[in-house]
Amino acid sequence: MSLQPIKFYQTGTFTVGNRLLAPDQRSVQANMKRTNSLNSGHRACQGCGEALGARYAIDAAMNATKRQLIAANATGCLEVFSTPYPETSWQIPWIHSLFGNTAAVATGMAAALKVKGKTDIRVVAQGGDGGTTDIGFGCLSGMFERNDDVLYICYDNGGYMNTGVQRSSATPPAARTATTMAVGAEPGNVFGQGKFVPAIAMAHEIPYVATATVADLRDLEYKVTKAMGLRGARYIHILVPCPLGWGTASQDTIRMARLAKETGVFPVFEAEHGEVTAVLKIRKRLPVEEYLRPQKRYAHLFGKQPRVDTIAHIQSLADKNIRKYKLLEEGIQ
Amino acid sequence: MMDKPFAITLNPGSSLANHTGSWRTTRPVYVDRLPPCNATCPAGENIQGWLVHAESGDYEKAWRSLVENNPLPAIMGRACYHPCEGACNRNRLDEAVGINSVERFLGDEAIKHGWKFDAPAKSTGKRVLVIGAGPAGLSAAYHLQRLGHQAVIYEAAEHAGGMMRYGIPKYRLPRDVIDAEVQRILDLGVEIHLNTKVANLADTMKEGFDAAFLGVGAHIAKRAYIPAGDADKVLDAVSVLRGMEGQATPLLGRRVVVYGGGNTAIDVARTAKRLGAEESIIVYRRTREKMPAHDFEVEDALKEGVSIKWLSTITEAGESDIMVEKMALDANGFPQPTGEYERIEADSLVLALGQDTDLSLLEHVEGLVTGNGIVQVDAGMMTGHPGVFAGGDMAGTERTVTVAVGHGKKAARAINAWLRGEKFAPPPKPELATFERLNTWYYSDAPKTVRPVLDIIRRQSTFEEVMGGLDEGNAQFEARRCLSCGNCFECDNCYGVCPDNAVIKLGPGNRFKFNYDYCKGCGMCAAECPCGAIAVVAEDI
Amino acid sequence: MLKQTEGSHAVAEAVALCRPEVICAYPISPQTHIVEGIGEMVKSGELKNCEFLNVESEFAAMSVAIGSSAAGARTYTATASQGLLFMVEAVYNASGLGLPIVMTVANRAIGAPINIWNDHSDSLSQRDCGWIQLFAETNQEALDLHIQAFKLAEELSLPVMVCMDGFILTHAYERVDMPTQQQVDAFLPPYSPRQVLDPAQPVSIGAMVGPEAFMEVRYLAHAKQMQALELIPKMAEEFKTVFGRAIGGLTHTYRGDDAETMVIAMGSVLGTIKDVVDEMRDAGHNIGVLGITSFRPFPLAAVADALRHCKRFVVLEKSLAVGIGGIVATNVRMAVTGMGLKGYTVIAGLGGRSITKKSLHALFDKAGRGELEPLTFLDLDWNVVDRQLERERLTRRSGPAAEAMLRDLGTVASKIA
Amino acid sequence: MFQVRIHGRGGQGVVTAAEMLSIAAFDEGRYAQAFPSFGSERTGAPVVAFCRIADKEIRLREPIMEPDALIIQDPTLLHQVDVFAGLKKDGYILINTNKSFEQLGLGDFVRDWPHDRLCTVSATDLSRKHVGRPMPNVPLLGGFAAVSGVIRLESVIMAINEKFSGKVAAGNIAGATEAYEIVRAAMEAARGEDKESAHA
Repeated sequence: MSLQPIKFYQTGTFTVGNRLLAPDQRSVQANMKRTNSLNSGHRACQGCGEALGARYAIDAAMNATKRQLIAANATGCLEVFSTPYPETSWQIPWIHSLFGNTAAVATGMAAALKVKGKTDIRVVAQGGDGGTTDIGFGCLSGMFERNDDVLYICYDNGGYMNTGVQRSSATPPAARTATTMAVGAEPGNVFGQGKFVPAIAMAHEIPYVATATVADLRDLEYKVTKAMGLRGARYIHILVPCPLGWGTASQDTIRMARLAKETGVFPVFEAEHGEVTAVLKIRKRLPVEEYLRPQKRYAHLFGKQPRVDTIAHIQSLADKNIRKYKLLEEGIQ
Repeated sequence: MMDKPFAITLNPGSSLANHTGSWRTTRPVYVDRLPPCNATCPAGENIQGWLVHAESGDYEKAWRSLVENNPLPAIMGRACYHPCEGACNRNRLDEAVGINSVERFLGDEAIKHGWKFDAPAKSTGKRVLVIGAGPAGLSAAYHLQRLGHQAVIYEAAEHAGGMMRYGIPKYRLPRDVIDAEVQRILDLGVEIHLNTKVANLADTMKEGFDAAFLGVGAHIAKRAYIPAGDADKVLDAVSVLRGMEGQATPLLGRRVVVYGGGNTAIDVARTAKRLGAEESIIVYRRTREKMPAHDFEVEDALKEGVSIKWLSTITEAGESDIMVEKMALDANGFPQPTGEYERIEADSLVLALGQDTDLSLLEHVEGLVTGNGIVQVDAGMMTGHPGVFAGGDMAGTERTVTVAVGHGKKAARAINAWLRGEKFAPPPKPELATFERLNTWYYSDAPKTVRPVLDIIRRQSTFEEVMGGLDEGNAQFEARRCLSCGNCFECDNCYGVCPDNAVIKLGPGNRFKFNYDYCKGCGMCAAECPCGAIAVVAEDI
Repeated sequence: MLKQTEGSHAVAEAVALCRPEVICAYPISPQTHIVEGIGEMVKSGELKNCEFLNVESEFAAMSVAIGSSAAGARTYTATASQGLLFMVEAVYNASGLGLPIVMTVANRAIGAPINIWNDHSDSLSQRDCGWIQLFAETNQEALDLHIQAFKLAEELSLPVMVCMDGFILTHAYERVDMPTQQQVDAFLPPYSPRQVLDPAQPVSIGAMVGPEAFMEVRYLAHAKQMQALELIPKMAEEFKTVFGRAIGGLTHTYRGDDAETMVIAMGSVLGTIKDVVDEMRDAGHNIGVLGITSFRPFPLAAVADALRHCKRFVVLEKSLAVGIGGIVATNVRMAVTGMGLKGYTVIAGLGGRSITKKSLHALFDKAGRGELEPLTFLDLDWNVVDRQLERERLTRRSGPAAEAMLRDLGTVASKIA
Repeated sequence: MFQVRIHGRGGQGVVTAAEMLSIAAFDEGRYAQAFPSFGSERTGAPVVAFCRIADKEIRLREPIMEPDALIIQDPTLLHQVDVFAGLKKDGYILINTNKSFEQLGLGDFVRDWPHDRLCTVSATDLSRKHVGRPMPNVPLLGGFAAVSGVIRLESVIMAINEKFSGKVAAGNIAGATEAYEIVRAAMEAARGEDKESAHA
């Protein structure tokens, strides 16, 4: 699996780095001369998980490709906060076209590089969950189906945060958004709706699909690095908590991502050609309540009459993930 | 650069022009908090400080850092009851870091490689009298010498070490270890006069000393009245243990009864076993919970076949037996006589009821105050008589080697100040690094290393050291279990988790600094710092 | 080299001669034959160094084109009708980013009701999208305009639409003079992008621009089109020297010098109009023709100049600005503001309705007599329209209009034209 | 300018026939314009294709409403579509059938038509015989060459070789040639009749 066994008992592979680790065991982010692909001065909110995830992913990709990297970016927070005229935070060649066409733009970029014989230059496409799972889904599926040589990275914060926190098809059940308000008999987002795009990506049987969170940096970097080592269509879905949309404290961003993984709410795994090949095990299993309670978007579950039924429902979904992806026991068949 | 279409196309990384630091309402700052181990160490060791070097395998550096505060690591690594491990935050994760074992490893390494102390500061020409070569005296002498004063030790016994030699059995503290660490102190230039008892302090001071430190210890056994038919069957723990150092080992017989509940009682009982006693019985008037002796010592004793009679007092010692009265705890948990008696066969009875200090040398020292057997001292260990300081068993109620070493250090610094005509002020203690301040997710699970232990049979017959040491491998493992509470150990988390790249990495050993031009004050660095070395403070706006 | 071939195939060959590097294909009539042709050339190896992508929609087609053009590849695609509308967001984006993509629009009507036949509603719906729009009168012009389009696009960093009448040209077999590779290479240099995604020179393209600069950005787009007004005639000249054909330019007049009546139109209908005009000239009418090749940028000056001697003009267009009338006509009127000319708008040939010489004769006679309505719908079947309007007046639930009118007409199959 | 209108059904190669006719004319150095009556052609649906042949550039884009010649690939259309609409007086009519004009019920319509402008040939049978499937379009072109003399058989053969190759080309050439011969023979016979009736 993704974590190389490191004979270092103090913090193992959990911290970003450590002065005592051998260089080959250090993370890209630990490097004094890391590329900071997403530079300081961007206008993301305090504690933005997407800003963090994007730098993690693109730095890793730049490292893996020796900086021979160009990117296409969907409309959304990432695009808006990173390139407000007259400044940009990006260090790599970067293009923003539209909300719904990023995968296709990347396909075009890859085609151009191929015809020009510059296949050493690699292409990444990135977008939020809205631009990926909703409006950009057609182009994404086309890119997958043609197996174009693109790594698509989705930064999933479970909603349209840029436009003021509306519901997307990646918004989790019961979560409050501006279009699924916490009112009525079944407050928040509806159960039984939405889609898990990594599974749909797997159905295209593309070479590589992976999920990750900003709480497991080394796992994330490992997956991006692995993806850049492959050709064809690749997809990485990264959970990036949004303090604004989730109603969490700015310093809790990584903690929330960690809780999502440790509760089983968000399964972290790898799949190759449609088959799950590895999962990142839960280290200290926790009930979903631990994850839900700190988020204001779930505040309605913890009012005067706590919605025990709803919480139980969410728990059952997490349990299903744990069963389905074998997040607890050792090794998978 | 290509000529770029206006506005639509921008130069890379140009957002540096946008100083987002202005958004900040709170700011992170790096701090060093006081780890609980350091906070509780009687010798005032900077434990986390020297573990850091052990983690990176630089054992000499670790040792040198250690002896800044304590010149006797090899002894400490054996004789210390390590309250640090009790306070260790790692207890809440799995088990405390084996600080004591690493300390011993470093001490033994130093002896093995013959490491010497750093040379003293240039001589001040002052001479300080140190009475007693026990842990307090040795510690005081060592620190005084390093501060540039000439320390002169007067020791009544024929060997240096005090209670470490005459109170702690070999199987816990081999004598060559004591010799080695004492010698290293002497090599620093400390003078020592053995077999030299100071009868009268005032007179001795006249030999040209600018100050004095008293560390004579507590060598007089407390007695309790027990009607005894045959007095020579009744011995005291102090003389028994001291006797172990002489030519003729004390004759205790086949059945030995020890009266008392302290660590000394345990030492005697275990010694008796090793001397060949078939039965070694401790009689104690209260319960195990109430027993002052450390539980792990009791455990060892029981393992070695020592038996203990709880809630029992000795009322009479006869020819070949003693009379024991059963006790019962009253409502307040105090033992009360029950009038129920039992007779136990015994060839000898050893009383281990505590010790007193011989304060005779202090007569006619004006201003010096004594009370319930100990010398009264101020915060700087100075007695009522200016220039006369005291420490160790004679100046405290908590009588351990480690406390004594701590007293020695404290006194030495106070003496140094006093000699310079200053008042000694201990440096302010930083805030405590509590468990709540840690983010323990980041520490990988690593259970404590088990030290090799001598097998029971040999423990019942020989005085070989019971507890083995660590080898380099597991010493480093153990050191690396340290959570580095409250002190940055350069895990790069703050550097990595900042969404605004507002943390500047300064390179190995130099830690990090914040770039407040871009820090938005989200506080993620503080939240994700494993060891709680970042504080978040409000900006005044 | 002369050959008798289908318009679509001629365009496919011409595009191939331009050495395109990325081509995105999504099928829609009547454009389909073009990309089929190129696709075959790529697969057979006849066209080298070219990536041919079968995409999942027109929206993707234009988006892929945006990506490949931004990454420095000469990029081409083709579409029509609903397809053009489906890619509109990306169409605007391509011009906004200044990407020199060339796209054929095989002009076709827009539904509902769905109609696959020819008119100009599709490309004219995109008149403000920032692309250059060139209209071809013949298949020869269609293929030559593609060669010019690549050069024009790349010099200005602007995308170009080459518009040709669906079926009427795309499916017509006629004589074309196919240039040689040498000629095309001599005319069209390799693509050197103004801005490109290159790790050696990183830039961010497509930044968000606020009120502080957006006006300027839009003005610059306009300025570029004004530059095109200069460049298009120059390019036609240059083209003539290499290929020996007078093709392209902003406008073409035919027998217009002494004309009292000028007929203005775009695309293939100009041929029929010219035949009619010849016959009317023979009958002694002073009538001439102005063909508009460049609809965007719109050549206000050239149009005004062409009309300066006439008394009246008739704009015959295959498009309808519902609620006002003509689209081309409105632009022409803008050009002749203050010239005191009588102007007539004629909407003709919508959805493939044949424009016949017979109807044109009648129309132009009427115009010459000054009896034409300001807005005329050529060959409109008033019976059908009136009956339907009546139906709708009488019953609320009058049913679908198109089907009802078809019933009134009887079976279409029996009609030849 | 000579204008030909071809009627048939989707799948009978109506459009191809028009295209080939234009190619044949082009090969003779003339201008030609071929185009279908557009629509979403489905197999079996009535289809019309057009071909103009001239000695100067053809600019006209309207459908052919007054043809100089009609080629009817499917006689069943006669009663479904107004195939003769606009046909010029004395225009050529070539029908794919093994029946006569009378048998097709066109006796009255062509009563005073010059016989050498009227012609039937069972092109479907010929294509079955030479190509192995019922594709009457190419043999009819051979027939058209014979009846109209607007294009030469050689040109038709050249066009066939441009559109097809191998066995299909050979078969079509054979079919077209046989049709040409049949029609030429019939035409000579017809002219004979006309002369006789002239004397009488």
